[in-house]
Amino acid sequence: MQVTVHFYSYFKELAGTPQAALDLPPQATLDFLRARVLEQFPRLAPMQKAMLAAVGVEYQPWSFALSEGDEVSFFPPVQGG
Amino acid sequence: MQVTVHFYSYFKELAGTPQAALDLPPQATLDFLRARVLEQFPRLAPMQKAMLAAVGVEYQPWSFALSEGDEVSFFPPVQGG
Amino acid sequence: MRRELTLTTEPIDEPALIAARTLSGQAGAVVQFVGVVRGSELGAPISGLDYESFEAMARHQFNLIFNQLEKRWPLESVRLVHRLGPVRTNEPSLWVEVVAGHRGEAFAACQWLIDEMKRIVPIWKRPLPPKEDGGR
Amino acid sequence: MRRELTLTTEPIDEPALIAARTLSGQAGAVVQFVGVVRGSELGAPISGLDYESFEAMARHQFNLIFNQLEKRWPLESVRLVHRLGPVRTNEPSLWVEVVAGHRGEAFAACQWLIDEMKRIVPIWKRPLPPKEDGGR
Repeated sequence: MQVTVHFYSYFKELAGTPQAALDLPPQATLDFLRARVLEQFPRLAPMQKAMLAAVGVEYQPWSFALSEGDEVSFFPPVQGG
Repeated sequence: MQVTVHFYSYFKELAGTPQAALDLPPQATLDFLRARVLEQFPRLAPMQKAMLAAVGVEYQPWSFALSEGDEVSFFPPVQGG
Repeated sequence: MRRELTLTTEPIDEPALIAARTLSGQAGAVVQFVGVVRGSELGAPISGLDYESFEAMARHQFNLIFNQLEKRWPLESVRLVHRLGPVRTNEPSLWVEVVAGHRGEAFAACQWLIDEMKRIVPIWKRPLPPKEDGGR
Repeated sequence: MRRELTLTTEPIDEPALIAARTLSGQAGAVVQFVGVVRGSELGAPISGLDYESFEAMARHQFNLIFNQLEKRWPLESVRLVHRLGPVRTNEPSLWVEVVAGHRGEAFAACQWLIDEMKRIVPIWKRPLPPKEDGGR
């Protein structure tokens, strides 16, 4: 299945792109996707501990099972205000 | 010695006057003055428990020793805001 | 800490107060509190409140509070306006602004200031009866 | 609870926001917070901050926060404006207003709202370098 990954804030520069499409096995988890993303965009690897993930507009735990067409966002800690 | 007493808020109506001059023995305390005031303005008596007192612009304890010419204010609990 | 105290029978002009605000480069947090006269007091409808103060003492007590604020928190400025005389329902009777580097101290100082004011500043209020005729 | 959320690249117009305020007869407390861009970030001088958001998610997360506010405190209204894009030092980046019957709940709700925003709303900022030429 295919999912779209979006990067925000300095994750965008580290990844070198605001978004990417990735092919995953069916039922892959967010955790699995993150491993793939860190492989494909190794400059993000040092940020792994401070990485937040959302599917659509909701935060999801790393165990979350993805579906075909999901829009996944990865970003650093938020800093509004 | 003589002191001037001022009343604020509904103490003014209960006393029937915004101020009064009282003759006191030298060194009389605020406590002594309060007793005199309650005698002279008996409608204030029920308010005794909720009575605040200031000499000039400072709160003072009931044990405070008054001086000739002091301006003393009696008033109910404050309610700014 | 800059301080500004106004006791006035004029309506509180919030936009003018905001326009007069000055901030240093270290200012990061502005907390404002506006106390508004409610339409009822102890369950009974009212048309407003009539504020009375022992003004010289009120100014002195506010200054004692400001001195404490300055000692307790690193604040850039405090401005306070309290209205006196009749204030109608829905109009502000109190306007307070605290400016600080960070929000924690600005919120704490603003709340403490109002609590202290209600404890020691000689201002009193009386309910104004509801307008029977519906007139303005 | 009335709610109003604005994410905008335009300057925050405080007087206009205040002019648009509506209060019921039960409203007694208005707490406003203005977050202002400081002149330095981590000790280094800056000329401002550039705010970026994942806007659809930011709106959704703000609404989740507003839902919580409504459950936790009896509030009359919440209005929030967050600026996006470049914001210069001394300009407001955040404006929040909470209206309630009494000040305790208005202060508590306003502080909780800001803490939650900083925890879950996807907005980020980057320092803008100081102007070398002293130009405006």
